[in-house]
Amino acid sequence: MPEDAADRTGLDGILEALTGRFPGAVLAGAFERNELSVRLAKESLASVLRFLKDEAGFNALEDIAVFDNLGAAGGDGRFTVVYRLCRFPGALRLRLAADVAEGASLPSAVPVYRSADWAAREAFDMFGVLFDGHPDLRRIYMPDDFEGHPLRKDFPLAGRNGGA
Amino acid sequence: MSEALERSPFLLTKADAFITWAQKNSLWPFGSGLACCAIEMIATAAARYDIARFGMELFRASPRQADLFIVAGTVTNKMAPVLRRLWDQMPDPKWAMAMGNCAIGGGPFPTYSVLQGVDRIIPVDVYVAGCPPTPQGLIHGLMTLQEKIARSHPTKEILDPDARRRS
Amino acid sequence: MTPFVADVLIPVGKIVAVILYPMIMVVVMIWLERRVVALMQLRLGPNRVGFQGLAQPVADAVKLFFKEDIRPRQADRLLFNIAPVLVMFTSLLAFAFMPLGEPVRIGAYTLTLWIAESPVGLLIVLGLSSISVFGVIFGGWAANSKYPLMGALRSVVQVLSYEIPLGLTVLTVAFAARSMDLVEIVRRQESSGVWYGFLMPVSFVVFWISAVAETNRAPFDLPEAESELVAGYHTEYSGMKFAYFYMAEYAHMVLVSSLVVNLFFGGWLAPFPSVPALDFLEVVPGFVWYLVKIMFFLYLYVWIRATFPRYRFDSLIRLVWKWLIPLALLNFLVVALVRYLR
Amino acid sequence: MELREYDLNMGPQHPSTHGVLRLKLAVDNEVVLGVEPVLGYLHRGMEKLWESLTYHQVVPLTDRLDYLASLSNNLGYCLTVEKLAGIEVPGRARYIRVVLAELQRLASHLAWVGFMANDIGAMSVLLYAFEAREDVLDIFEEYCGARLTLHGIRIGGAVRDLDAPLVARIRAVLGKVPDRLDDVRALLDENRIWKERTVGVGRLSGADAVAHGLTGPALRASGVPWDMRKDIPYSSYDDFDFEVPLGANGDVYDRYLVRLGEIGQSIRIVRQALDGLPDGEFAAKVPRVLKIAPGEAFHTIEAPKGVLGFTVRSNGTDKPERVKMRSPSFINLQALDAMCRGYMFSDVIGILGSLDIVLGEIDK
Repeated sequence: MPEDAADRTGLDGILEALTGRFPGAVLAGAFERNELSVRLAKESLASVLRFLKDEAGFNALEDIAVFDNLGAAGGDGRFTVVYRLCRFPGALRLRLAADVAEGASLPSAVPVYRSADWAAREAFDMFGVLFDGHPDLRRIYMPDDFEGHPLRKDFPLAGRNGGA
Repeated sequence: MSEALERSPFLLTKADAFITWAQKNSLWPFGSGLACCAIEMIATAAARYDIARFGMELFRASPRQADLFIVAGTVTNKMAPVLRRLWDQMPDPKWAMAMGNCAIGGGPFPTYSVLQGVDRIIPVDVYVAGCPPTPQGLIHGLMTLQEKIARSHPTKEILDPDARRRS
Repeated sequence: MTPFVADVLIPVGKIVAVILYPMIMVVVMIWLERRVVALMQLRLGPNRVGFQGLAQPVADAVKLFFKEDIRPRQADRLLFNIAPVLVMFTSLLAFAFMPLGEPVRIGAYTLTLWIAESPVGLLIVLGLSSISVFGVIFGGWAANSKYPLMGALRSVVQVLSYEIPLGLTVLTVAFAARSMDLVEIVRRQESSGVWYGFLMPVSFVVFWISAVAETNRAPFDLPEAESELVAGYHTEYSGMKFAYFYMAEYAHMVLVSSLVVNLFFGGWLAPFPSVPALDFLEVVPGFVWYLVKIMFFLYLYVWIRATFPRYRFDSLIRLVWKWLIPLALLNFLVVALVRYLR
Repeated sequence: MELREYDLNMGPQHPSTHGVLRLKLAVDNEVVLGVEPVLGYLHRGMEKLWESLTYHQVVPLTDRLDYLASLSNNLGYCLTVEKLAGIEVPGRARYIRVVLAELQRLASHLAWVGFMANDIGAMSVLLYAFEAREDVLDIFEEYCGARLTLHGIRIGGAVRDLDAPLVARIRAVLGKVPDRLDDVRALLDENRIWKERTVGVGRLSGADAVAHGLTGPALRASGVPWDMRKDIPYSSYDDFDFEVPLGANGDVYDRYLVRLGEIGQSIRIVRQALDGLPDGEFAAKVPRVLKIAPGEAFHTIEAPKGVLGFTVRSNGTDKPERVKMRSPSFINLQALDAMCRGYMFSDVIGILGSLDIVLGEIDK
C-alpha cells in the first residue's frame, strides 16, 4: 500500500481537529492498517459527521456496519455502529464507531449524507438499532409483519418458525 | 361414457396424440426470473443454445398467455405468495419447472427467509438440478417435460373433468 | 352457367377463398416473422416442428384452442368478449374489397378476383381499419386493470393521430387516379404506365410510416410494449381470445401491406408496365405478382421490428403532429397543383 | 370530474425490473411523480449464513451476490480476508486475478448492454451482446468449470494457473469481442430513436451523484472521475495503464457510452496483464483451517456495478464473526427516485436499466 507516508499526515491532522473540536466526544483514536479509527460517544455523532462533511471534505459515506457484541466482555452497549467515510480526491478513509445499548437510539446521518437512508433502514431491520431523525424508519428486507431481528446473535439461522 | 374411457378407443388416443403434439411443441415459458438461474434461462433462449428451435422462445410477460412456469432462482418467504398468485393466474393446461437447487430445495441457503423448495407452494412437473443448471441441463429438462406432456391424456380431462381431483 | 352456380356457388366460393386467404397469410406470417427475426438475431428460429418449423403456427393455434379461457371476475363481460371479435372481424371484412388479381375469363363467364367492387372501396377499407381500434379500446378498458388501460389509451391516441396523414396520402392517390375504387386505381396505374409509388414517393413514405403505426408494430408498438406495459392491452386475455388478438394483428398487417401494394405499387401489374422490354413478365399471372409484392412489405415489417428500438409516447406524437401531418399536407398541395396545371 | 394521479405497481414480477424488484410509482397519466422501490423479495440472509461458515466456505456464496460478476465478489471478499489475516499474494496470482476480474467486467457490461437495449425495445442487441458474452463464458468454463457462479478466486490466489493454451484462447476471444461490439454500436450509437430515449433522460449532476453516494459507471457518467482501480489501487492494478471513461451530463446515454468505453479499457488491461504475466505460484499457501486473530478489516474494489466493499471481523476462530457487504447497486438504487421525477413512465424503465442493478447484490 504505497500511500502510507502521505496519508498519515492527512489523517493525523483530522484526529487533532476532531479531538480539538469535540473534546468530550472522542473516546479513542487509533491507526490500524493505515486507517484512522475513532470511537465516539453516540450523542455527538451528528455534529461530528456534519463537521467531517463540511470542513474535512469527507464527501461520501461508504457504509454503515453494525456489530452485535452480545456476550463480549465489557463495552457499554450491545451494538457497535460503524460509519465508514471516504474523501474523494485523495481517497482518505475514516472509521467512526459508536456503541449503542439494545433498544436505545442514536442520531441518524440522513440529514448529512443522503445515502445513509437505506443503510440505516437495513441496520434497523437486521439489528433493531433505532435512528432518531430518520425520515421513515421501517423494515427494508423482511416483510413488515416479521417479528425479531435476524442478524442478532440470539436469532436462530433457520428462523423462529423453522423457516417454513 | 366413462367406461369407454378405460378402453381408450382409437379415436380418443388419436385426439390425445394430436393435442399433446401441439401442446408440447408450443410451450410458451412465463418470462419471470428470480435470481442467478434467470440469467442462465435467458442465455438458453439466446443465440447459442436457442430454445426457439422448439418453439419456446416467446417468453410471455403476462401469466395469462404462458403455459410453462420456470421457477428460476431462490424463492424467499416474501416472494412465495406472489409466486403462488402468478401460478393461479396461468390458464389451465400449465406446467411448472423448478430450475436450480434453490427452487428444488432451498439450495445453499438454509436460512430464515428462504422457502426450502418451490414444490411446497406449486405442483412441480420437472426438477432441473444445478446451481445454476447449464443451458444444456435446462434444455434436457425441457425435453423431459415434453415427454411428460406427450404421455398425458388431455381428452380424458375434458370428458371427465374431475378425474384429476380423484386421482 | 345455371343461375344457381353463378349466384350461389361462385360467390360462396369466393367468400370462402377471401376468408381463407388472410388466414393462410397469417399462418405464413407467424412462421415467417419468427424465422426471419431469429435469423437476424444469429439464431435459428423454430425448425423442429414439422419441416423447417412450418407446423409451428399450427401447433400454436391448436394449443391456444385447448387453453382455458379466463375472464377476470371484475372484467366487463360484454366488452371483454366483443373486443377480440371486433378486431378480427374488421380486418377480415376489409379483404372483401381488395382486388387480388386480373379478372379471369372462364368460357363465357369472367371471374373477378375480388368480392365487391365499389366506387368508394378505398374509404370503406380505411373506415374498417379504424374500427378495429375499438376492439383494442374495449379490450384494454374491459380488463379493468391498470396496464391494459394504459395500453388502450396509448393505442387510441396513436391510431387516431396516425389516421390523419394516412387519409391525406390516400387522398393524393385518389386525386391522381381520379377515383376511390381500388380496382380503378390499379387500372389507372396500368394505363398511365407509372406506379404512384414512384410518381409520389413522399405519399408512399408517409403512408408506410403511418401504416406501421396504425398496426401497432415496432417501433410504434407502445400499446403492447413488452418491456413496459407487460403485454399491453391483451394482458388479461388467454386462450382463443388472445389467439384472436394475435392473429388479428398479423391480419391487419397483411391488409395494410396489400393496401400499400394496391395504391402505390400497382396491385396485380407486372413490374414496370411502361418498359416494353419487360413484357415477357406478363405471362406470370397477376395474383403471383400481388403476393410477391405483399411478401416484400411483410418482410419489411419484420425487418423494422428486429432493428429499431421503441419510441417513447410523446416523441411518437411529436413525430406525427410536427412532421408527418405537415409533410402530408404539403404533399397534398403539390399533387393538387400538379393536377390542376396538367 | 377532477383528475387525480394514481399509483402504479411495477413488480415484483415485471419484464424489465431485472429480477424481483418492486417499484411503487405515483404516476400522473404518464408522468412520474415519485418512485419508491420495495426490496426484500430476494433476501436470502447471506450475512447471517456467513457467520456460521468458515472463511473458505464463504467464497462460493459470494458468487451468488452479484451473479453477473461473481469473480468480482470473490476478489472483494478474498482481498479483505487477506488484508485481515496479512496473507501475501504472489505476483503471478495478482496478475491472474486482474485478468479474471477484467474478463468478468467485460461479461457483465455485455449482459448489461443486452438487457438495457431490450428494455428500450431493440431486441436484436440482446442476442448480439449475449453471443459475445458466451465467448467469454467459454473461457470461464475452461478455466474453472462453471459459467456463471465461478468460485474462481480463492483466499490467497486463484483456483488454477493460466496455462499457455488458455492464454491463447483468451487472446482469441479478446480479438472477437470488439467486432461483435461494433454490431451493437452500429445498431445503437447514432440511432435516432435510441438517442431520443436516452439523451437527457434520468440526468444527474456530478454533485447530486456524489451526494447520493453513487459509485461506478453511473457516477463516472456524471463526470466524477472516481475509480477504485486508480484511486486506491489493489491487486497490482497500478502496474497497468488504462483510462477511466467519463461522461459529460450524467444521462442514460452517457452511462451507455461509459460502459462501452470500459469494455474497451478492460480488453486493454487484460492484454497488458497477459503480456506481463510474471512466473511463480498462482496462489499463496493458505492453511485449510484458517484461523485469524481478532480484528476487523474493510476493503473495497471496483466491481462492474460500482464500489463493492467488504467488512470482515474475526474472533480468533476459523469462522468470521461478521461479514458485512457494501453493495454498489443497493446505494445506486436509492438515487432512482431523484432521477425519475418528471420523466415519462417508459423512461423509468430506461433509467432503471441504466443503473445496472442486480437484485442478488441488493437484497443479499
